[in-house]
Parts: sequence; structure tokens; C-alpha cells
Amino acid sequence: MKAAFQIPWVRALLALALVFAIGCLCNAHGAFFHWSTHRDMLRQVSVYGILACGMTLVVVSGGIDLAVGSVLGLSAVIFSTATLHHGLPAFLAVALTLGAGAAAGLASGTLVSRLRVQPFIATLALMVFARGLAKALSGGQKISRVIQQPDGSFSYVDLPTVFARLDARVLGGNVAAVSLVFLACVLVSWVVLSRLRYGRYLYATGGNEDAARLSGVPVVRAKLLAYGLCGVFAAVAGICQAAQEEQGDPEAGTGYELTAIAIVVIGGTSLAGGRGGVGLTLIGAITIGYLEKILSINAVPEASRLMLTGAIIVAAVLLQRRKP
Amino acid sequence: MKAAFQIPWVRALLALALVFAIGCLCNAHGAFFHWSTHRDMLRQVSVYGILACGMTLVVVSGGIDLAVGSVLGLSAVIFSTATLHHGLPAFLAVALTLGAGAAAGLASGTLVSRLRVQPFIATLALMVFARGLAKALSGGQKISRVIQQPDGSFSYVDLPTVFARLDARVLGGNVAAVSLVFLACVLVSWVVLSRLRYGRYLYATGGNEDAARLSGVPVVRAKLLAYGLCGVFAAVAGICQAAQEEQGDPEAGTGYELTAIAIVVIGGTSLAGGRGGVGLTLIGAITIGYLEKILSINAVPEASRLMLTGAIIVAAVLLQRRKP
Amino acid sequence: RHGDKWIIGMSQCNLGEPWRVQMNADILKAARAHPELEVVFKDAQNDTLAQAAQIGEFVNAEVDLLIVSPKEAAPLTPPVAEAFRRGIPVVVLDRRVLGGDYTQFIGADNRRIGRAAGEWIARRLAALPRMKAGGRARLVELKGLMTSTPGQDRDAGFREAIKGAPVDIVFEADMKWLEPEARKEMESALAVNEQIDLVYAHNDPGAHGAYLAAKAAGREGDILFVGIDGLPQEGQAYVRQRLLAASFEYPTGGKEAVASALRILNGESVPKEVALESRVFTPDNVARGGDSL
Amino acid sequence: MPEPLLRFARVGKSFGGVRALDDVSFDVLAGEVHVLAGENGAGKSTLIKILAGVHPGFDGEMTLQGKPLRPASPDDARRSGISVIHQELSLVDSMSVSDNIHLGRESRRLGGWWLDRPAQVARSAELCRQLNLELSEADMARPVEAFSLSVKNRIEIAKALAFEARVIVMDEPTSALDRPEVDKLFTLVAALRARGCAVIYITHKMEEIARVADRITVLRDGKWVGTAPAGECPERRLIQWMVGRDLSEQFPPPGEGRAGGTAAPALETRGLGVRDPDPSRRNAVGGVSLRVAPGEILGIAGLQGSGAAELFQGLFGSRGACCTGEVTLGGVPFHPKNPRDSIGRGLAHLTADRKATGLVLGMSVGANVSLASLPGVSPMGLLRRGIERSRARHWAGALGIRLASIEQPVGTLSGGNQQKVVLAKWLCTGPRVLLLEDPTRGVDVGAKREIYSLMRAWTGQGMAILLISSELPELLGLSDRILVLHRGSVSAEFTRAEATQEKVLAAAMGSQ
Ligand SMILES: Nc1ncnc2c1ncn2[C@@H]1O[C@H](COP(=O)(O)OP(=O)(O)OP(=O)(O)O)[C@@H](O)[C@H]1O
Ligand SMILES: Nc1ncnc2c1ncn2[C@@H]1O[C@H](COP(=O)(O)OP(=O)(O)OP(=O)(O)O)[C@@H](O)[C@H]1O
Ligand SMILES: [Mg+2]
Ligand SMILES: [Mg+2]
Repeated sequence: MKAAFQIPWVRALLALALVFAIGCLCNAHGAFFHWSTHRDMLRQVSVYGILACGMTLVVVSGGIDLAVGSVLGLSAVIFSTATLHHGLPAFLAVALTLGAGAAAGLASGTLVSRLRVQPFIATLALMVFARGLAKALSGGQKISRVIQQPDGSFSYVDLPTVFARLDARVLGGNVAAVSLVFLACVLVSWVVLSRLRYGRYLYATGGNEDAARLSGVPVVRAKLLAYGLCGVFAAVAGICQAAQEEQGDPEAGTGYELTAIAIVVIGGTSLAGGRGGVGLTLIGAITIGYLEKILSINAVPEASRLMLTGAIIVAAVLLQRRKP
Repeated sequence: MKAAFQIPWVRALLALALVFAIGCLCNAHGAFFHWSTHRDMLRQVSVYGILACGMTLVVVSGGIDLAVGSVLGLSAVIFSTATLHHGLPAFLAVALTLGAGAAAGLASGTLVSRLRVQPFIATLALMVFARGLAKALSGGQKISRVIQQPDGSFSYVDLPTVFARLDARVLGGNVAAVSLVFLACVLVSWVVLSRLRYGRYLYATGGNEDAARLSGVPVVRAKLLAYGLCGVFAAVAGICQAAQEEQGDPEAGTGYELTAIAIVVIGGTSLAGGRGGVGLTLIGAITIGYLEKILSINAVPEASRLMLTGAIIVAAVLLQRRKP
Repeated sequence: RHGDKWIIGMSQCNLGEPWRVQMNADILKAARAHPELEVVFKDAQNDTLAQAAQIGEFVNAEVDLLIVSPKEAAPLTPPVAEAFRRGIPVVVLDRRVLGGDYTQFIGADNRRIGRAAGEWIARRLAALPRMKAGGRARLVELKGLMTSTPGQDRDAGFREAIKGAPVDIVFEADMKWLEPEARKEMESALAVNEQIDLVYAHNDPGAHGAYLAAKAAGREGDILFVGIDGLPQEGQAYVRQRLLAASFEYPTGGKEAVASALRILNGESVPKEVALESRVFTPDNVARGGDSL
Repeated sequence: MPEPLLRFARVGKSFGGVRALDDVSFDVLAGEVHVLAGENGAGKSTLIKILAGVHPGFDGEMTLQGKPLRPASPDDARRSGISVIHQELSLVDSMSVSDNIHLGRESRRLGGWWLDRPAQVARSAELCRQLNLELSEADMARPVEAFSLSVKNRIEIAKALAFEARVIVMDEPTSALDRPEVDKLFTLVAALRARGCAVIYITHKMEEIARVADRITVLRDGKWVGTAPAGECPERRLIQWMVGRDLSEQFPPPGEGRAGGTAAPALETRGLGVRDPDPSRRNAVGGVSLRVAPGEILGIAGLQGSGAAELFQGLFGSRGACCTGEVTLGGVPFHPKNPRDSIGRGLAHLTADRKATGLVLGMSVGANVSLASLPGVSPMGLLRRGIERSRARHWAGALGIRLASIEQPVGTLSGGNQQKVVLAKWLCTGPRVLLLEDPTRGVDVGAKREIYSLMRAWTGQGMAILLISSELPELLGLSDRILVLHRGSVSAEFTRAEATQEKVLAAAMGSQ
């Protein structure tokens, strides 16, 4: 019994159980017990969760990526421009956006691995840069179905089906499509971390970079992979965000990086690197998702909501912290 | 010559020199060469710099403090309420505010040191909590000279002299008072880090916590000191901010934590802990200050400004990075 | 009807801005006068999708009426329409949604206010001695977040109005609605411009920040400051203190929303659109409550 | 003379201004154990790192089987058939045993991307069996941080043997191994030699050189001094080569100032137990009674898992208050609480793993030396750098630490010199009872002798020393009495006169 508490995901589930228990108590006249509440929770947390999947890879490799929120915004703009303004077919637009995300991730990765810049400052620089690029590409405007013509009049384009598909509900209306995208991202990162050789390289690089290098681990390539994939996930999140908002907002994703990191950490993955996993991140995402949902359905006023969020995060983390 | 580049502050000055050179080239019709530009730069960066002083202590001890921006906002509200609404004398209001800052810092410190919560998540929770508290105390409104009476009418109170004092210029109008406060904070942190036994404890704790503990270093107390002082500095920053805005804004300081960390890192202090110093932070603050000032006097549009900021930070960091 | 009370759900997109805090306060104040009303406030922390979910939550909780101050038009149109179709009257405040699936829209027109500000400014500057001598006025524009529609509208309306007037915009910067940013940008404007006649800021905190920068440089006497929003404890107070030459009210519509809500709940019909009147406050008229535009 | 397998020709390497290696040439033959010897900082590890592809930029050249060898990376070196056990462990603590053993050369399926874990676990278990490392398949999935330094050391060896190599380098592989484990390793080395591999073996232990060496190469100050067959190189000549002069008797005789049994013991325990932090596990130490007089060196012998290290940790309060039983320090009852408190009462504890628990690698030598005695160099909390520097200089001189400057980060010193810095740190606290765990780990012969005579000098002044050493000759040569631990309790006690290697070893293995 005692030994079970040593297992990371048991501890992570403990934190989730705490939040869930609060939800059962403060159920807002039973609203917490409707399936729709849980479905919406999962939908709301999906974009953060997708970012957190990529963040997990980077954190396991011993780094951190502050640029994910901005890359999300940039990707939302690129995807919307490609589909709405240029009428590109969905698969081309998706490929283009994922490519841009990968490029942004590889830029951070190159700075961190080859040029040995501290991850925090390298990705902070990229966070600022990508936001600027998003604003430059969009001209500071939201890219939506409403298109201003050169003569100042407005024209409307139809929303491509890919938007509706991603914003739809599937499985008999019980799950949002973006939630499936999130679960797919969890699966991909799980395969990378647990089933591929490069996953071992990520853990080794994060756990002890010198030892990894001496053991012949391609440390530089491992980090490039982590940041590159993180950029791709951020682009996926950007596409999902654009589909749900039906527009590409250059300000989208502002501040999301902190939530993504919080999800990773509350799951139990250590920011020191070399430990943790994406299963924990899934639990962390659901924990944060329920926390926000519970506060929202109970219409907790803003000030109290912030204080309760802080307090519950502390309680959840204390509950699941490693015994010294 | 080559050896000089090994010295951290020489490398930090290199980054500063790069930014300064850009300023000399893009001088906005000579505006960069007026003393007032440099004075204003120093005033603008002072609040961030004060936060960065406290952040340096925490980072050297191997931690990070995301709560400084919120504690700044909370302190601004407390200070303004105490002076403007309750008419407390300045020294009492200052003492009260610094006490609140210290309490917030010690709360983070306790979570991190005694309860062994990861610094990132502990201070993230406190960041959210302190912001909520600031909003609760202020009712979500700015605390200013204009006070709403129970009957809905407004009355005005005089601005206490402490506000004017802190927002004044001194030394023949050549330096802003808050800049002197900043320099005083640099001095205090320098004494702590370089001249006190506890400073050595901070470096040892950040460098190798196990070895430090086994050598009799009071690791818990050292961390409490670092976070506690960081909270006090955040309160000082909050007072300066309130004095300059002539009001206490519960939203003040939002996002400042990232700038404070960027200042610390661009100075050359490693987020891994155990290295660096507040002299580097001073150089880092001035570097960031000039960067913003140059973009501002040249009236660079927002999108380009962001992209240039990102690019210049990367260039500055590359210039000063440690050779492998 | 829940017992003897009407439950009104209020979905606010963001409480990080004083103006929106004021909107909630106005709604609360108006509703307090009617014991049969109970308002449940939620805020979406500036997140469009969170607000969409919130509207869904109100629908599930079967509120009697919904007041929504949406963050974005397009993404919030479907949830608002869904609520409306489910029979819940919806009052949309301040920013629009697309289509017509709502009960009433209440809002002021940022473009119109920007235009009014531009016209007022052009008139006020024409009275300057230098202008009478045939000179051109030098103007600083401190913009709100330019990726947001209010910022874009307050800029566009203003520029329409000053077109043709002998006015040069010598410095413009995005201060993102934030007072410290405005002060910083104004310091730069002062550093590169010997002569500034007027500062037009997209909100009152921005104008106040600019004023403080000019005061620190000892140049506040030479410059006029104009802001927008005109909240009683902010813009109006600054005008009373003669820090600002003018503040243009951007009404929150909170009071009007509650009034409409009462009428809707009592089965009366209401117009689809309510355009809020806004006022200008100057040192001369602020004591008597400003002049409508 | 057969064709050499590996040849170093005029190999050199500089770090900044420091010439770590200069013009080193010698051959290594297939099927030989080639010992590389030399003082601390002689450049042995640097040479090995060049061979291992860690320092791709170096002067001179190397050839392997006549073909030029210029490994650009550790991976590259490994592909050429070179396997290295590095001096500083290169394990990833948070990863499992089998992942560590296969790190960088995972069993691959599906085009090299997909991991084959069952195959890895099976192969790791097989390798561990060869090394007599009794780890179950379940242990293979546990992170290596769960194991002791000695087990980690053997995992490291298993990792180096996990693939077929032509040249196997061992840089001080036995520094944390006890006697039976060393024997096991030597059997393995013999097997490798028989297979035709070349083994390059670095050690500071004369005993081991005598046992395994076929040929010996000595480096001094980064330069090649000589290469000779082991038979032509008796210990005396070897030491002369390494140190550049003759050295006297290795273990200094016990001093006279030693107090008799009547004086109050410096440290005494009665029925001391140390609780394991995990309550489900057996206590590491149970019911140990010992006394050590001022001026006495009490040796504690025991194999891996005997509880000797835990005994020290318990006494020093490293894991908090976890002792049961009675302890008195200088006749006064003492309840170990935490290291800080223990240091204040005149206790010092030099741990076995200097990198993890001994040094703050990023801090200067001076700061490390004063770390445990900071209150002494900072009256009223104010740091006095003058005092700090002069103390550090004093100890650097007294212990013969080779350094460029007191301000140099301690991480840039060679391993042996780092060890001396740890010693200096503890001596600075002016301890009355010194707990030493492998105090000469990685220290060269010359310096070892200096440390031994210093230990005698300290005991002469009334200091009491408890000594754990994985080197039996050291334990026998230094201790006034020897206590043997087996599974957490005392299994035998010998006086200096009674103790022999055989008797101590037998008691340590638990046979009566
Ligand atoms: N990165 C470095 N920077 C500066 N000097 C270095 C560096 N690496 C090694 N040295 C110096 O080079 C010399 C050789 O060190 P090396 O560790 O190779 O010796 P060693 O024979 O292995 O010593 P030991 O027996 O203590 O392990 C030492 O004086 C050491 O301080
Ligand atoms: N070319 C280089 N320049 C500067 N530092 C280096 C260089 N190569 C390695 N180092 C660093 O110097 C340190 C010591 O180098 P090296 O690996 O040679 O140690 P060493 O001499 O074997 O010391 P020890 O015997 O203590 O292990 C390592 O931490 C390594 O990162
Ligand atoms: Mg060596
Ligand atoms: Mg060495």
C-alpha cells in the first residue's frame, strides 16, 4: 500500500482525486454530474494539453519551452490565412502550418543544443519573435471569414469544412473532436518517450547530459527532436484553436506556456529533467481542467477564483510530492 | 585578452555594448545622445531591476520566483490603501507593505524549502493567489486619490508626499528617485551575496544542495532568506510602481516576472543555480532597458518591435555565451 | 422563474480592465435596486473558448436571461445563438456577435467616439495661437492594443476626423491599454520632439501615464491630454483635476442592460439595437455631468 | 614484437593555457593488460578521453591496427571498437539499470527506431550475472539511483562490456569496489585478455598493478616517462617513475601520543541502530557498540551492504535523527540531529562520492575549503575573504593540492586533487572525531603517503578517526584496531597485531 504511493502516477491521481472530490462537493446543483460538463472540460483543456505534450518532451530532455503560446498564435494565423485568404486545401494548409511549427521548434532547439544558449532565454526570445511575426503576417488583424477588400468593402468566404470538422463533436456527440486530437498527441508523445530509441536519449540527456554524451548519445539531435516536436504540437494546438475560434487571432495563446508547464509539473514531471512522462501530463491536464471547470460552474468571483486556484494547486502538489 | 572573455561580467558588458552600439546607430535624430534618454531608460527599468535583484538571490539558490509580478501588484494595492484610504504615515505604510512582501516570499520559501515543492509550481501557485488577493483587497478597482463614498459620490484626498518623493528626480534632476532605489537594492543584494555568510550559503545551496547540507549549510534557512528577500524587493518595486502611477493597480506587474528573469539570465546568471551575481543583473537590466528605449524612441511598430527584441536578445546572448 | 427570483447570467470576457470591472459594478448596482433580480457573474479571463463554454454552462443551468459581453464576434456567435434558440433571452453588451440570434444589442460605437474625439481635438487645436498663425499642430497618438477592435476603431475614427486638418501625428506607439507603457512611450515622444501640442490616448490611463511623463519633464503645461472611457473615478476625475483636457465617455451599458432585462423578463418587447449615447467631459462641463456628443 | 593493436604517437592536449598532455607515445598490444600509472593530474584521464572521442581536437595521432584513429565522438570511438569505463561515473541516475547498460546502443527493431525492452532486460541480466551482480529482472527496471556506489560502479563495468570491443579502457574502475568484487573484476579482465582484447587499466593501487599488469606506462606532468613489462618494473622503480623520487615506508608507524583506554573515549556508542528511511526495509545498522579513544584510528571493515556507510551517516545525522541506542561524544551524551549540529560538536564526515556529496563543483577551491567552517571565517555573519584565502592557501600547501589559483572552480581540478580539497574542507572545521570513507579514493601513491602521515599527525594531537576503506592494505596499515561489520552488526574485532587480510575478509563475509 505504502509502496503504491511511490509510483508517480498514483501520486498524480491523488491530486486529481482531490480536485474531483471538490467537484463532487461543489457540484453547482448537480451540474458537475452531467456528462456534458466533463466533455466540455476535456474540450477546454485540449489545446493546453496538446501544448503540454510537447512541453513534456522538452522538459524530460532537461529544457523548457516558453515559445509554445506564441507559436500557437503564429500557427493559427498561418493556418487561417492559408485556408481563408488563399483557399488552400486543408491538408496543404495543415502541412504548411506544421512545417512552420517545426521550424520554430528547430530554431529554439538549435539555439539550445548547438549554440548552448540557456533554454529559458532562447525560448523567451523566440516567444517574443514569433508573436511579432504573427502580428506582422496578420497585419494586426484577426484572420477571419470577413475579408476586407482593397477598396475598403468587406467580402465573406465560406468556412472550410476542416474548421467545422475540428470543432465538431464525435462519438455520438459525446466527445469534442479536439479532445481526440489531444489524445492522439498524448499517444504520439508516449510512443516517442517510451517506445522509441530517441525517447531513451531524451531521458538520458535530461538526466545527465555529460553521461549521455560519454555514452554516445546524440545529445544535440535528441534536443532538436524534442524542441522540433514541441513546435509541431504547438502548431497542432494552433490549428485546433483557429478551428474552434473560426479565425486566426495573432494574440491567441498569450500566456498559455505557463499553463502548459503547470500541467506538466502538476502531473509530477520534474523540471530538472530526466524524469516523468506524458501519462502524468494527461493526468495533470485533466486535473487543471477540472479545477477550472469547477470554479467556473460554481461562478466563483474572480478574486476568490484566483485565490482558490493557488490554494488548490498547492494542496494538490503537497498531496503528491515525493517523500524526502 | 582571450582570458578576459572568460570573466562573466566582461561577457555581460559585451551584450550591453552590442545594444548600445545599435542605439548609437539608430539614434532617432540624436535623441539617443541626450542625457534625458538615459535617465528615462534607467527610470523605466528600475522597477524591473528591483524585481530582478530579488530574483537573482532566488536563482543563485537554485530556484525561481514567478510570483514577483503579483506580489508587486499586491504591494501596490496595500501601500495605496494604507496611505490613501487609511491615511497611514508613510513609514508605517512602507513597513506594512514590506512586511506583506516578506510574508508572501516566506510562503513561497516555506513551500520550496520545508515542503520540497518544485519552485516553479510553488511560486506559480503563489502568483495566482497573490493576484487574487490584490483584487480582493482592492475590489478589482485601482486604489487612487479618488475615493468613492458609500452614497456613490466621489471625494478626493491629497497625494501624500511619499508619492511625490519617490516619483521625483534627484541629483539636480539628473536621476529619477526610483533609480536610486534600484541601485540601493543592487547594493543590498550585492552585500548579501558577496559579503555575508548567508550569501555563500545561497551559492552552495544552488550549486550542490546535498553537498551543502552535509557540510552544515542551513539549506532551509538559506532558501527562506532568498525567497523572503525576493518578496521584500517585490514589495519595494510595488511601492515604486504605486508612487509613479499615483495609484495602486491590482493588475500592476502582470507579466513582469518574465522580464525580471530575462534580466537575470541576460546578465549571465545561470538558471541552474550556484553561479552569477547581482552585478551581472545590473548590466542585464541596463541592456534590456536600452533595448526597449531604442525601439521606443525610434517608434518602431509593435510587430517589428517584437521581432527585433527577439533577434537582439538572441544576438546578445550568443555574443556572451560561455565557450563550450 | 426560480422561486420568486429571476436569475440573470452575466458572462464577462475579461476583468483585467477597469472599464469592464466598472461594467460589472454598474450591472450589480442597477440590479440591487430590484430585489426580484439575481445576477450570477462569470468571467472568461480573456479566453474566447472559455467564454463559449461559460455560455453553455449558463444554458445548462437554465438561467432566465443572459447578458454577454463577448470577447470575439465570430467564435461566440454559435453559443449565443444556441442559447437564444433554446429560449433564453440574450442581451449582448458592448461588442457584437454575428447574425441576428440574440434579443438585444446594447453598445456604443468606438469609431464614432474616435471621430468625435478627432473633431473635438481639431477644434481645440485651432484655438491655439500658433495655429491661428498658420502653423501645424504636433500630436502624439498612444494606441490601445492594436490587435483589438476598440483600438482599431478608436484609431480609424480619429484619423477620419482629423483628415485635412493642419495636424501632424509626430509620434505613435501601441501602449497596450497600460499606464506604465504609456508613460514609457511618452518619455520617448518627449525625447524626440521638442514641441508637442496634444496627446490623444485610446484610454484614460494612457492619457494619465502620458501626463505623468510630461509632468516629470516639466512640460505638462505645454501639452493637452485627451483620453477615452470617462469612468467617474478615472477619466472624469482626471478632468476635474485638470490633468486631462477632455475625456470621452465610452459607456458600459450596465445600467441599460439591467433595465432591458427587466422589460424582457416582464414580457415587454425591446428594440433589437440600443446605441448608447456618450458624453464628453471637459473642465468646463464636468461638474454638470458633461455634454452629450 | 607483435604488431601493436593501438599506438599513441606524440599525443598532446591543452586546455586553455594548461598543457594537460604533451608528446605521449607508446603502444598497446592485443591480449595484454596495459597499466597506465601516474600522479594525480598526470593526464591519464585526458589521454583516455582523447581515445574515447571526448576530446576530438588533440595533437599527434593514434593508430588502431595500423589504421589512423581519430574518433570524433564517443559514438565514433565505440564504432571503432573502443569501450571506456570513465573515472567519473557516466550513468544516468534517473534511468533504469538496463536502459543505462544499453544507453547509446539500444537493442533495435523496426529499422533501428523501436526499442526492444525484453531483449535489453534479458541481456542486462546476463551481463550482471557475469559480474556476479545479483540483480533480479525486476531490479533491471529500477533507476540506478536506488543502488549503492559500488553497485553503480559494477553497472558501469557491465555497460562497458555490453558490446564486443577490441580495446577496453578502465579508468580507476575499482575505486569504490571491495575485495571480492575486485577479484571478480580481475577474473573478467583475464577473460578479456584471453579473448585477445587490449585492456588499458588505470589505477593508483600498487597491489592491483602487481596483480594485473602485463606492461606498465607511466605519465608524469602530462609527459611520457617510460613503458616497461611488469616484471621489469618493481614497485620501487614504478614509484620513482611516477613521483620522480624515492618514497619512504608507505604506512607511517603509529604515533606515541595515543591515549590509553582509561581516558574518556572521543566517541562511544552502545547498541547503536540506524533506521532505514523506508520502514518496510530492514535497518541498515543494528546494535553496534564501539568506542574510539582520542588519538586512535579505528578501522571499520565490511563489504558492500555491511552498513558501515550507514553507520557514519547515522552518527553524523546525514539523514536526520534516525539513530537508536546511545552515543556519547567526549563523554557527553549526543543525539545526532543534522550535519550542522554534528559539525558544531566536533564531528566531520568525508563521504565516499565527492562529486555528489562532497564538493560544490562550480564554486572556487577557496569557497569549498571553507564551506563547512563558514562561521569561523565570517565573524558576525560577515564574510572575511582574507581569512578564507589564507586558510585555503594553508591547506592547499599542507595537502599538496595542485592548482592554478584558489579562485579556480574546483571542478577543473583533477580527481585526486578534488579529493584533497574535500579533506581540507573537513580539517578546517577542527574536528575531534573524523569519519573517513575512502579518504584516498583516486589519490596517487605520493599523495596517499602524505595523507597517511598527516592522519598520524592529527591523531598525535588527539583527534580520533573512524576509517572505512575499500582498500584492505590501507585499513590494516593505518588502523589501531579494526571492527568488522557484517549485515549491520559487529562480527569481529581485531587489534593491529592480530589483523590480517584473510581474517578480516573472512569476518566481513560472515564466516566465524
Ligand atoms: N578542462 C580542464 N581545464 C583545465 N585544466 C584541466 C582540464 N582538464 C584537466 N586539466 C588539468 O590537466 C591535468 C591532467 O588531468 P587528468 O585528470 O588527466 O590527470 P589524471 O592523471 O587522470 O589525474 P587523477 O589521477 O587525479 O585522476 C591536471 O593538472 C588537470 O588539472
Ligand atoms: N577543451 C576543453 N576546454 C575546456 N574545458 C574542457 C575541455 N574539455 C573538457 N573540458 C571540461 O573540463 C572538465 C575536465 O576535463 P577532463 O574530462 O579532461 O577531466 P580530467 O582531467 O579527467 O579530470 P578528472 O581526473 O578529475 O576526471 C570537464 O568537465 C570537461 O567538461
Ligand atoms: Mg584520472
Ligand atoms: Mg582525472
